[in-house]
Amino acid sequence: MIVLVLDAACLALILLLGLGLVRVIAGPAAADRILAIQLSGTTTVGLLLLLAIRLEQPALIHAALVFVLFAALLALGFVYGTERKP
Amino acid sequence: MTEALPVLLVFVPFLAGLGQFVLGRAVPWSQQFVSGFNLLLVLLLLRAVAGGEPVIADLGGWGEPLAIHLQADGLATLMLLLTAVLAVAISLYAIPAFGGHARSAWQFWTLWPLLLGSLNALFLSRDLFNIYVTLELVTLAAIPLVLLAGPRKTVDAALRYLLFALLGSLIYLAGVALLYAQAGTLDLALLPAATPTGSLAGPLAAALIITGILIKGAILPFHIWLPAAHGGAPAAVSAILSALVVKAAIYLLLRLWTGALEPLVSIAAGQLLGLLGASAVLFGSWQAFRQSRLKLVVAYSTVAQLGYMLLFFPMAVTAAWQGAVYHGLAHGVAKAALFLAAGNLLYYLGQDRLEALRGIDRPLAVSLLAFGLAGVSIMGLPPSGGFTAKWLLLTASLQTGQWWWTAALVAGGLLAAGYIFRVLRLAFLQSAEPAERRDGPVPGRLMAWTATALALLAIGLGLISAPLLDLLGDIPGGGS
Amino acid sequence: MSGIDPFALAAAGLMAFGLYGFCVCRHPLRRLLAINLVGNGVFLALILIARRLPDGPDPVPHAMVLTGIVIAVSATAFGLALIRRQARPEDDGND
Amino acid sequence: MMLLDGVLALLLLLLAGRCVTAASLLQAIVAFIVLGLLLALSWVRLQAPDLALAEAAIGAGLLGVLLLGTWRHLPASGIHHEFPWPWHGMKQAVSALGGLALAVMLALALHETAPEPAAAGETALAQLDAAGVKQPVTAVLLNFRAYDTLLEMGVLLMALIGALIVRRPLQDGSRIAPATLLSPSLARLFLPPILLIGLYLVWAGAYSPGGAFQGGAVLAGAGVMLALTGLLRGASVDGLWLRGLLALGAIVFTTAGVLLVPVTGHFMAYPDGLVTPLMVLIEFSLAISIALSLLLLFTGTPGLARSRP
Amino acid sequence: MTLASITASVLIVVGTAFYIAGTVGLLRFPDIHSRLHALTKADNTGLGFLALGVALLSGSPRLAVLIALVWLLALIAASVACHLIARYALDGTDSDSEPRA
Repeated sequence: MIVLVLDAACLALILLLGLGLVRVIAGPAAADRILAIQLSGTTTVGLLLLLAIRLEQPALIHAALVFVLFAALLALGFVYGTERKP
Repeated sequence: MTEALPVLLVFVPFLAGLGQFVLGRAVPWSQQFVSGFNLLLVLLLLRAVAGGEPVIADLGGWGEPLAIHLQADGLATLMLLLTAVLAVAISLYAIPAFGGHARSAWQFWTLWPLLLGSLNALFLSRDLFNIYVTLELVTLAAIPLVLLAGPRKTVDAALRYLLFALLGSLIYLAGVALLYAQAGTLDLALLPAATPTGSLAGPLAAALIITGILIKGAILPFHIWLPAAHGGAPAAVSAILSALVVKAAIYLLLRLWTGALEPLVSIAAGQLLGLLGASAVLFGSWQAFRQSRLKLVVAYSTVAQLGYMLLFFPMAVTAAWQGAVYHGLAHGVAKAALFLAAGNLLYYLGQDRLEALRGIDRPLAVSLLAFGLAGVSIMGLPPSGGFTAKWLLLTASLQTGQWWWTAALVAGGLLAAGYIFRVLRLAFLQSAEPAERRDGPVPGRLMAWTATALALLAIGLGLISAPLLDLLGDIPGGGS
Repeated sequence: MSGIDPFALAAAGLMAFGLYGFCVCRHPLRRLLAINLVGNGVFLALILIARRLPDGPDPVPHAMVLTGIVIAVSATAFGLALIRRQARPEDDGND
Repeated sequence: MMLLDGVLALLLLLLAGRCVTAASLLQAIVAFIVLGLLLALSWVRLQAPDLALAEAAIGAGLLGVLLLGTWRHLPASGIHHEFPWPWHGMKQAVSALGGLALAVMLALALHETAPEPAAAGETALAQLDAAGVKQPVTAVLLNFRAYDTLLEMGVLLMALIGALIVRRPLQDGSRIAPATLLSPSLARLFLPPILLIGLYLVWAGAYSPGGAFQGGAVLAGAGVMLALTGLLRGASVDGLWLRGLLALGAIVFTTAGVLLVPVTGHFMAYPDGLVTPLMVLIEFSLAISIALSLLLLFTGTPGLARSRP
Repeated sequence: MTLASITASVLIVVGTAFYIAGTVGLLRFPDIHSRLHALTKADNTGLGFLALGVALLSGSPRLAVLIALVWLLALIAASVACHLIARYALDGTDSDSEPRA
């Protein structure tokens, strides 16, 4: 039963990731794309947590942690990367 | 004790480069010790290998099929010898050429020993994945060296070189992956026995590996990155790149074809490679003939000369094997001499347009002599090393009845004579204007004589071929 | 026809898309991305191959991929530095 | 779970196609970054948590930041319109057909089952007890096939030297910070956990997924964050200590490999009693070199300096 | 079925529902600011519920602490990212054109 719930949740999240790609592709603004990256990042973190339990691999929680840290970095890098030059 | 030799050949230059890096300023004389010591090690290795048994080092001591082994057999030792001899000459040449003060000097004296160690590592490797790493190592040492000619001028060439080299090595890696899936080991010595035939993955893996190496080796359809990179680099670097770095890729092709990939390759594939080689000879020579810049002439000549080595694959008999390898040696020495000599002309003229060469025979007689002598070997005239190599290839084509390769050999030689004499003719023509309009410095004795010494060696290779060919031995596996 | 691994398709597809991009695209940054696609495809293939051991995944391809990732990233970073330099040819760096 | 794999693979292909055919460069880069996320999930599904960690830190994280940073430096005039679809021309069509053929062959080849399990991998698992670490991948990287790892450090170092040769004069490093109000405090908040996680990953590599690469990349991420928020800036001067640390990994690795030959009889072999502490020592020195190299590849400067925002 | 696992299931389902809301918001909302706020709220809450459920299932305090840390850092990261993107979008002329020379 719990396995079923976990599987279903994983599947739902990966489908959501796919849906989020619409914003990655459609934009229209650069900010939309980076927003979509953020959502993908959070969804991935959620998926990693679920999979950590489902596959009994606690190390995936570390991966989730690393993802969270680098998601913030990407946002920073994006703003730095797209800011107009002085 | 001989087991230590291959390891030292990798570690000594590597540590020297690291030390140079940490030190933060150029110490040209230390590299002279390193290249001298490197030559000494190779000579010791030569003595050890001469008995016929390869020298093998097991890194980490975990044994087959897991650990990485270094192995020096006849072929590898000859390439190491070529590298070591050229390293001594080029290190000497680079003292006046790079000096010791600028930051670029530090970068050169850091990268050059690292490249030397990487080349040694590549020649010694007996492991498919380790070869991938050494290929990348060689590439990433070579490209920054190209940039030392001045980033502004060379960045386009360097970028193109990098893109092609990366793609080539990843395609190679794809082949390695498929082969590992089939054979379960990466050890070159175990692969032929472990590789099952009759599957799709095997030949596909071989095709990917060969394609990747061809890209790295700038063989005809993939040659487009070479001329700009080799022509744009500083002369000492061009010599290293043309004589050793691309040759390393062809060396791998020879080694894998007769070893690890032997159960997977076919006659048709050999003919195809021979066709590529012959087209490279004709196309490269023709392009070299048409160039208007001296270093581009020499760079396109490399495209052509690499093609000769590919003529081994369709014939695959001992004469072809020895001819191809000997061509690698002869071309390596001669091409290094050509690039160093060209570098001297460039140093004096401040530019390398062929037109500017008119009437420079007086101040640059020694360098022009070097250019001419090296040219003799490139053209394949007796008694040079180039002649010996082409003679062996010719013999092979007659032995196997594949006479059509003879046409490529002859045409390539004629075209080579064309582009070499074109340069020399211009240089010895008296110009209408007096020569003093050029204010460039005359290259020093060291620069002139290292080039000449290499050119003489290129000629001499024709006279001392017997012991070297003995060391190389017959084609592995007795031919197909 | 049953049971072709979706990841095998993905690995093959990534390599093919990468090669296609390398041939078709002209901007060096795109070509660099294309090369990284090829790399990712190769890495995926290696990891698929690693699953063929009975007790636990084969660590050798895993180590190969880790090495490959670091090499790919270093080379890509170098390539990006070259691209930046190419985009601004006017000022000369340290010579 | 099969369904999950299918969707994952489909999305990977979608994004790869997008990456190649997107109209603008930024879209291609964004697609590539998201591809990195999905790839990390794929590694999880393929029982490769080590790679998931590496991908999170290097593939999706650092590389993404680097790509976006480069994109910013490209002049608009330098970007011509691409014609990336197969029907845009002869070259495109031929490439597409070639790619398709290759994909089919590769997929078939990957589908073929291997005759027997890989001998090298089996040996690695069987000899794990003697390797000094419990994690098989770390054992292969640092012990069984340590030579590859050593050479790889050379690749990293030379990529850095190359990047520094082409760097432009310092304007780059000095104005790296976008001078946001929030950023410095953010960096201070994030720094301790990042450093902690990085160090933990390095240390944990001995017995669980992680290791010098993952940890080093996370540590580099900490540096990049400092650089982006203006607490750290690139400097045109490099010190002896910095160069020493950059080469530290390779030097420690080589020295250990050479000095212990009299004891073990093989290069890069480690004696039984010392193997675990040596592994830890090598792992930490590698991580330091990796972190610094990646950070300098990001700042594009030979040195680093602290700065007050 | 223990009480813990039932609770965890419910939490995970609720979390997933929030994720769905966030994604739909990202797709449906008309402008960048409403997307931004809908998104960050929804996915933070979603991740929170999910994390809680997963922590319950993990059955080890050490992992639970780690999971809590993930959520905490995600909260901070999301707020920062949200701030940065909003500021960026506010800056005006946010087109998807290639970078300005």
